[in-house]
Amino acid sequence: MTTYLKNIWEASATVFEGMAITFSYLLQRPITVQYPDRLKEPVPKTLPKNYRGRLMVDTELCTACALCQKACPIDVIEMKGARTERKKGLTLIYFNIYHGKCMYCNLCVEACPAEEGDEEAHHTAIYFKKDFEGSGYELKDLVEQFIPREEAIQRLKEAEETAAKRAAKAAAESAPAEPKKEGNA
Amino acid sequence: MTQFIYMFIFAVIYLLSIAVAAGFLTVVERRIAGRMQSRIGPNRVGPQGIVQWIADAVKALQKEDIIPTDAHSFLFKIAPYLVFMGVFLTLVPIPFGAYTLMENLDTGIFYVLAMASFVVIGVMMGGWASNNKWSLLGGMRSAAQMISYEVPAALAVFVVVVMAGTLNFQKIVFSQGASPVDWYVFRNPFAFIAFNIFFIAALAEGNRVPFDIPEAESELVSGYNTEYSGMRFLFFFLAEWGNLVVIGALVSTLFFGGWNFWFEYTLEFSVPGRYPIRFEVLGFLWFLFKVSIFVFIIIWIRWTLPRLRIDQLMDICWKYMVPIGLFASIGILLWMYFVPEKSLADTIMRYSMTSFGGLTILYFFYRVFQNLRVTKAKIYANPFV
Amino acid sequence: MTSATREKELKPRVEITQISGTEIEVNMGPHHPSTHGVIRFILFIDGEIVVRAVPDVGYLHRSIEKIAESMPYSFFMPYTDRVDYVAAINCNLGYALAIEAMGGLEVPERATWLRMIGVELNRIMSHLVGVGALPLDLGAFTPFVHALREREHMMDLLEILTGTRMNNNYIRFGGVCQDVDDEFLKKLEKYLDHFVLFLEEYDRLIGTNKIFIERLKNVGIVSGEKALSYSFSGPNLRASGIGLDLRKVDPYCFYNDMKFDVPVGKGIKGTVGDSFDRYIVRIEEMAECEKILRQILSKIKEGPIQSKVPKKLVLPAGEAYHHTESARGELGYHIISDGKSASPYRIKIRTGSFASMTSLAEIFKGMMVADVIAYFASLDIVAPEVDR
Amino acid sequence: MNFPAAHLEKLAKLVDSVYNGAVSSEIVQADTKIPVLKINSRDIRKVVELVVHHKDLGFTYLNTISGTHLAETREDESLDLKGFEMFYVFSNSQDFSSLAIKTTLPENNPEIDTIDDFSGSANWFEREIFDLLGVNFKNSQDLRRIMLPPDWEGHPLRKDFKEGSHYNGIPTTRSSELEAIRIE
Repeated sequence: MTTYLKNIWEASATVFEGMAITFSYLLQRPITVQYPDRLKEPVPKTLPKNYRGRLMVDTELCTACALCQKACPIDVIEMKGARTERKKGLTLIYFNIYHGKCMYCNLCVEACPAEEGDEEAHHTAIYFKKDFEGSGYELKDLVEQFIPREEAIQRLKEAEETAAKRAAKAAAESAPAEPKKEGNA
Repeated sequence: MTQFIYMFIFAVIYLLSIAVAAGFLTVVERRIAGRMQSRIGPNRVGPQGIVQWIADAVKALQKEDIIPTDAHSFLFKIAPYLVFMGVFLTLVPIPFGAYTLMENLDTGIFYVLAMASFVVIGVMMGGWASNNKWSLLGGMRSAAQMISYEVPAALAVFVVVVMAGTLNFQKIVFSQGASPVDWYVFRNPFAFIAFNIFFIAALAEGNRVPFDIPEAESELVSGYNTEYSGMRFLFFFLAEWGNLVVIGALVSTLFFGGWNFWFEYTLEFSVPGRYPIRFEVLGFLWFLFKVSIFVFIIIWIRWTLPRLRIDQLMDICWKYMVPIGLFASIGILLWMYFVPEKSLADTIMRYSMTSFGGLTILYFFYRVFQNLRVTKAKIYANPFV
Repeated sequence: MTSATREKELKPRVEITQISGTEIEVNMGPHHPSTHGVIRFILFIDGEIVVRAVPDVGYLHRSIEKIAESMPYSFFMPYTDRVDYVAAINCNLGYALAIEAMGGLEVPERATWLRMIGVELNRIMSHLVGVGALPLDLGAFTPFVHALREREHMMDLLEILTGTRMNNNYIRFGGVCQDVDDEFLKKLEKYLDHFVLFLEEYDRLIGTNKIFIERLKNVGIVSGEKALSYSFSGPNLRASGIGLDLRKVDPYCFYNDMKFDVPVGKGIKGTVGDSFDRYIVRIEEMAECEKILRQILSKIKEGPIQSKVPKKLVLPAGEAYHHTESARGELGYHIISDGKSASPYRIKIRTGSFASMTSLAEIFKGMMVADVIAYFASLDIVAPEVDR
Repeated sequence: MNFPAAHLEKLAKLVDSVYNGAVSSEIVQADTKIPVLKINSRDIRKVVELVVHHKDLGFTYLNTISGTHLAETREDESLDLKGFEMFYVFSNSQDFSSLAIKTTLPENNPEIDTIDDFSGSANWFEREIFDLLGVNFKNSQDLRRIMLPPDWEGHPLRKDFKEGSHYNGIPTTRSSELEAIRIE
C-alpha cells in the first residue's frame, strides 16, 4: 500500500517538476536564430580564424607545385601547371575544385608551401574561406574553376606552344651531339 | 424540412469551426513545442506563422490518395471518416453558452461516452485494412487502450453525475456556480480525484502523450495511420486535434463550471429573450478560455513526458485508475449522504480545496521561477550566448 | 562457458510457451525512426512480445578497411572520422596513437593536452547524443533538443579548436593540426560552468521522471559476466558493474596524471546492468569528463604542437594492436605494416558498437517491442561504427 | 596494459604442460607490448579453452578477431607466409591485460575451428572475417555474410579481390557527368 501511494506521489511529483522546467523555457528566448535573414551579422563574420568553409585558391599566389593535389586523399583538386612565357617558373593552366567531393580535412592547406600575409590575414595559396553556402542544382555547379574555362584553354594552348618551342630548342641543342654518339657506336 | 435545413447549416458551421480549430491548434502546438525546446517554430506563413495550417492543408490535399495494393479498400476508405465522426459527434451535446449548443440532450454524458467509441472502431479498421503489420499493431494497441480507459473515464463521470443528479450537460453547468468555489473540481476530494482520473483517461482516449502508444512514432513508425495520405490522412489529423478541443470542453464543462460566467443563472433567464446577449458572448469567451487552458496543458504534457509501455499503460488503468475511481465513486456517495450541500462542512471543504488548488498553482510558478533562475545562471556562464 | 550453460543463461525472460504461437514477422528498419541510422532487425513477434530477432547490419558498410590499404598512412586520418562521426576525434586519436607507437614518433606535450581537450569534448558530445536519443526513442522529444542545444555550443568550441564542427580530422601523426589561443581556454572554462548547470537541469527534466525510469529499469539486463562475454566495452560494460576504463587500466596521453572516477552501474533503480544504468553511467561520465577538462585547463602549457614527421611515412615491418577508450567503448586498431610501402598492409578497426550489437539477438528474446527500442537506444549505437 | 613478465612465463609453461607438446607455440612480444602466442591453427580451440577457462589466466574477454590475407604479391620477410593470418585478442577481465593469439591458415580453403562457444561476441567477429576474407569457421552456429548482401560474390579484403563491373544489374562504376567541363 505504501509503495502504491509512493508510486502515485513520485509520478505526479516528477511530472510536475518536468513540466515546470518546460514551462520555464516557454518564458525564455529561443536559442536558434532565423537563418539567413534575421541575423545581427552575417555568419561568416562570427566564425573562428581557421574555420574550414569552402576551398579557395589564390591563383596569383599559387606556384602550381601540385603538392595540394598530391596531398588530397580523394582527388578533389584537379590542377595542372606548365611552363609558358607568361612568367618564370610554372604557370597555372587550370585549377578545378570538386566541392561535392571535398571532406574539409585540411590536408591540402597544410601541404601548401606558398604563404602570404601577416599574422591577422595569413593565408596559403589554397585555403578555406569562411563562406559555407555552396549548394547547387547540378553536379557541375559544385565544380569551381578558378581559372575560367576559356582562359584555361588559352593557357593550355600557350603551354603547348612553349613546350613545342622548348622541345625544338632542346632538339637544336642536342642535335649536333647525337651524330657523334652514333659515330662512336 | 426547415428543421433539417437548419440542422444541416449548423452541422456545417460546427464542422468548419472544428476544422479551423484543429488546424489552428497544429500551429499553436508546434509553436509551443518550439519554444519549450528553445526553438522558434513555424513563423513564415502569415504573421508569426498563424496561417501555416492552411498551407499544410493545401499541401496535404494535393497529395495522391494512395491505397495499398492488398488493403481492404472499402474499410480502408471509410476508417478515417469514422474516426472523425467519433470526435465530431461528441461535440453535439456540449454547451458553449446558454443557447450555443447543438442539442440539449438529456442523455448527454451517456451519448458522449457512446460516441467516443466510434474512434476505436475507426482506428482498428484503419489499422487492419492497411495491410501493414505496424498499422495492425497500432490498431490493436489502440483498441486495447481505448476500451480499457473508458472504464475509469466512466467512473469519473459517475462522480459528476451523482453530484449533479443529471446526465444533461446544461444542467450540470447550471448546478455548478461561476466562482471556483462552486466548481465541482473543488467541491470535495472525491471530485478532485475524479477530475484527475477523467483528465488522464481522456488523454489516453485521445491518444496523446504519454499514452500515444497506438501511434508511437519511434516504435510503430506512425501506427494505424502509416499508410494513409492526402485527404484521408487529414481526417485522422483533424480527429486528433479536434479531440483536444473535445477533451478541453468536456473537462471544463464537467468540472470547471462550463460557460457559467461570474453570475448565477437564474430561472428568469430561462425564458427565451430574457437572457442578455452580452452574457452569452462573455460566457462563450469564458468557456473558450477554459478550453484553451486545458488544450495548452495537454500540449505541454506532450512535450514533456516520455511514452508508457503497453503493459504499464494497462497497469495504470486497471491497477491504479479503476480502483481509485471506484474509491472516488463510493466516497462521493457517502459524502453526498453525510454532508448535505451548503452545510458548514461542505463550505469548509470547498474553500480548503480551492485554496489547495490555488497553492499548488502558486507553488508551481515558484518552481518555474526557480528554474528560470538556473537558466539565467546558465546563460551567464555560456560564452556563446 | 560451454554451450549448454550459455543457453541456460540466455533463456528468455518471458516464457515463450505461454503465448499463442502465432508469429508475425515484422521488419524493423533499415528505415525506421528508432534504429539510429540504418540498422535492421527482423522481429518475429507474438502480439507485443518478440519471440526471435535477427539483427541485420551492413547497410552502411563502406569498406573503410579496404580503402586504407590503398593509401598512405596519413591519408587515412580523415577516414577515421567517418568510423564514428559522433566522436570523430576519439577515432583520430586511436589511429594516431597506434601509428606513433609503431613508428616511434614523438608527440610534443602541448599537442597531447590539445588532443585530450578534443577527445574529452567529443566524448561529452557523443554522450549527449546518447542520453538525448534515449528519451527521444521513448517518446519525449524535448530532452533530445535540449541535449542537442548543448552539443551545438560544444560544436562551436570544437569549431575554434579544430576549424570544423563535425568530422574534425584534428589529430596528425606527432601532433595536432592547429593551435589555440588563451581565449579559447577561457571560453572553455566558462562553458564548463554552464555545462554543470545544464546537467543538473537535464537530470531533473528527464532523469528523475517516473515514466522514464519505469520504461528503463529492469529492461535489457546485461549482467557483468554476460557483458564480458558479449565483449561490451565503454559505458555499456561499466553499466554492467565492471569498472574497466582503458584510460585507467592502460593509460595513454596524460590520463595517468588525471584524477577522475570511473562510474559504474549500481542498479539504483532496478538491477545492475539494466537500461537505466546505461543512461545514468553516461550522465555521470559526462560529469567526469568535465572534471578532466578542468584539470587539463589548469595544466596546459605553451609549446610546440607538432613534432618532426617524415613526409613519406614508412613504418617498420610488424604489427600492433592498440586500443583507446572511445565514447562507445574500446576502439582498437590492428595495423600491419610490411615495412616497405607507405600504405598499411591491413587495418582492422575494432569498435564498441559492433561488439554491443552482438548481444541483440539474445537479449531481444522475450522482450516487448517497446523494450526492444529502449534497450537498443540505451546501447547508444552508431551505425557507421558497426559497419565501417 | 603491460603484460607482467611472470604472467608470460606462466602462460608458456601452462600451454606446454597442459597439452604436453601437442600445441606448438611460440611467444613473441609485438610492437604495442601485447604478447603474441603463435600457435598451430588446429590447436586453436585447445589454447582458447586454456586461456579462457584456466583459473590462473581467465582471459574471458574477447577484444576482437582480426584476419589478414597475406598475398604473394608482397613477398617480405616479416610476413612470413602466404595465406591467412588470424589474430585473436583476449583480455583479462580483472586487470584488462591483453594477450594475442596468432595463427596462420593456408591460402586455398582456409579453415579454422570456431570459438563462438567461448564468447558471445565471437560469432559476429567470425562472421565478419568469413564475409570479408572468406575464412571458413568449422562448426559455427551461424555463419552468414554480415556486412555484404548474401548474393555478393567474392571476399573484398582479399588482396586479389577484383570488383565486378555489375552487381545485380547495377553498374559498380559510374560515368561522370563532369566530362563536359573537363579541360583536357
